[in-house]
Amino acid sequence: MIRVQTADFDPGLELEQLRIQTDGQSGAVVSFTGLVRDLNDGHEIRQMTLEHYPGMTEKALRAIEQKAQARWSLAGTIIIHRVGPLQPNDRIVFVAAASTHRKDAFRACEFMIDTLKTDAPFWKKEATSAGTRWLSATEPDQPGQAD
Amino acid sequence: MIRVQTADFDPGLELEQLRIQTDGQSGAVVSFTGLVRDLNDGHEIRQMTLEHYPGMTEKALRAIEQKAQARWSLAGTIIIHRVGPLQPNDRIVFVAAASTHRKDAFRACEFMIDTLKTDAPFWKKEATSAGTRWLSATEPDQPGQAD
Amino acid sequence: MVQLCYFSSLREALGTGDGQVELPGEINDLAGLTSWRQSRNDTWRQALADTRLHVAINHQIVNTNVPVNNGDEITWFPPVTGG
Amino acid sequence: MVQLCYFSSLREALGTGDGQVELPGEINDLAGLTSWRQSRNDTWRQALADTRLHVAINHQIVNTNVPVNNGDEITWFPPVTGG
Repeated sequence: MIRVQTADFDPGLELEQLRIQTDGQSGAVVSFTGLVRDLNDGHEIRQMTLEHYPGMTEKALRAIEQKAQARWSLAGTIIIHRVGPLQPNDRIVFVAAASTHRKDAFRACEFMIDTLKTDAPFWKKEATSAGTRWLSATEPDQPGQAD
Repeated sequence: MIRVQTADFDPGLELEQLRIQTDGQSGAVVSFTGLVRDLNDGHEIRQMTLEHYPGMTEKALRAIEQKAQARWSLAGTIIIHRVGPLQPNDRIVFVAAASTHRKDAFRACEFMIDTLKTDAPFWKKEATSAGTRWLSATEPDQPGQAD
Repeated sequence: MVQLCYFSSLREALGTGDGQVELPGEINDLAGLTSWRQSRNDTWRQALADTRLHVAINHQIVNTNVPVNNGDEITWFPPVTGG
Repeated sequence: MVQLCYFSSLREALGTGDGQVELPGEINDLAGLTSWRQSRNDTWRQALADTRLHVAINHQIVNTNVPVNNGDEITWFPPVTGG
């Protein structure tokens, strides 16, 4: 299941859906939640705006889910990414994988967030006390994001 | 934070506590939820009973948390383990780690659940249509648990 | 007609988008299309010359010069930074 | 007095627990303590002879013969299977 939305999401609700959906067949559920960090190079982050490419972004997320499902034995997967303006400590992204074996769930969850960060068309614009700028993918430690 | 309890827990609530507690300093939260599986060797699991060693179990969980915190840069960790009778698809265990960098959160979360499974004094007793038995740690694929 | 889109810092650098445009008859591939947009002015010439840009045609990233056809959606964007 | 505990399948195999017991004067280490409990009957002899068992003294796993003292809590249990 993939979703791109401006609204916040509830990780507990998503994990519960995955648990109900996999009803007794999965022993392991691993989740990753990405939050907006409050500092970048000593500048306080006031706002983080997420832009996406409607249509292509959803396709990219579905492709990531399908790759994970092809590579590991998974009972269910979730990818949710928010767009629009976000504040420090807000949830940005949620990725989860359910599996019989926990190694599969860990590997798949990490693969999905790693791949999302390189393959899915999202862009971050950061507003700090030093001004506003689009983040660059070439920065080794991308600020304001869970790297 | 560690807890051993008979009551169910709410992964969403735990993740939210971790988010509030780390207030803008963490970009990444990784969680593992272990569920009771419904089948073992073709036998339907009716009930899974968890026993622990009060006092020593809590110490073991605190030691696991401290090892993880010494090894990775973590803003917060959670280990919750249930005891008593459980049904298929019930939550057994919850482990979470918050960090600035997602690699740390993934490594720490996986380390904590791996170590819990070898070091923390919990024992599982399984009731199936074939009878009741204590699970053995020597079974490569321990039934009813998220291995 | 083709649909031309620009995202993120590139869109801001261009100052404006493009939307639906009529392809001139002599333009039938990506290289030609890019040169044509660059010919608008120096801002466009410079912005679209950035070799880090990605191009997607109908939501598929393309890494070589490929034909463009009426009805295509062609999009330029900088490296992604989501997650 | 020492506190003796048995967990999981071991406790069920023994059929009963132990609780607080008075240490005989000649028993001052784990090996002596174990032999003393094994001397109760064949069930105890056999159950405590299982080399896979772990022993904890005051919540610390011990892997060698160590002294036991009044006030200690000594616990035998099979390999753990939680999580």
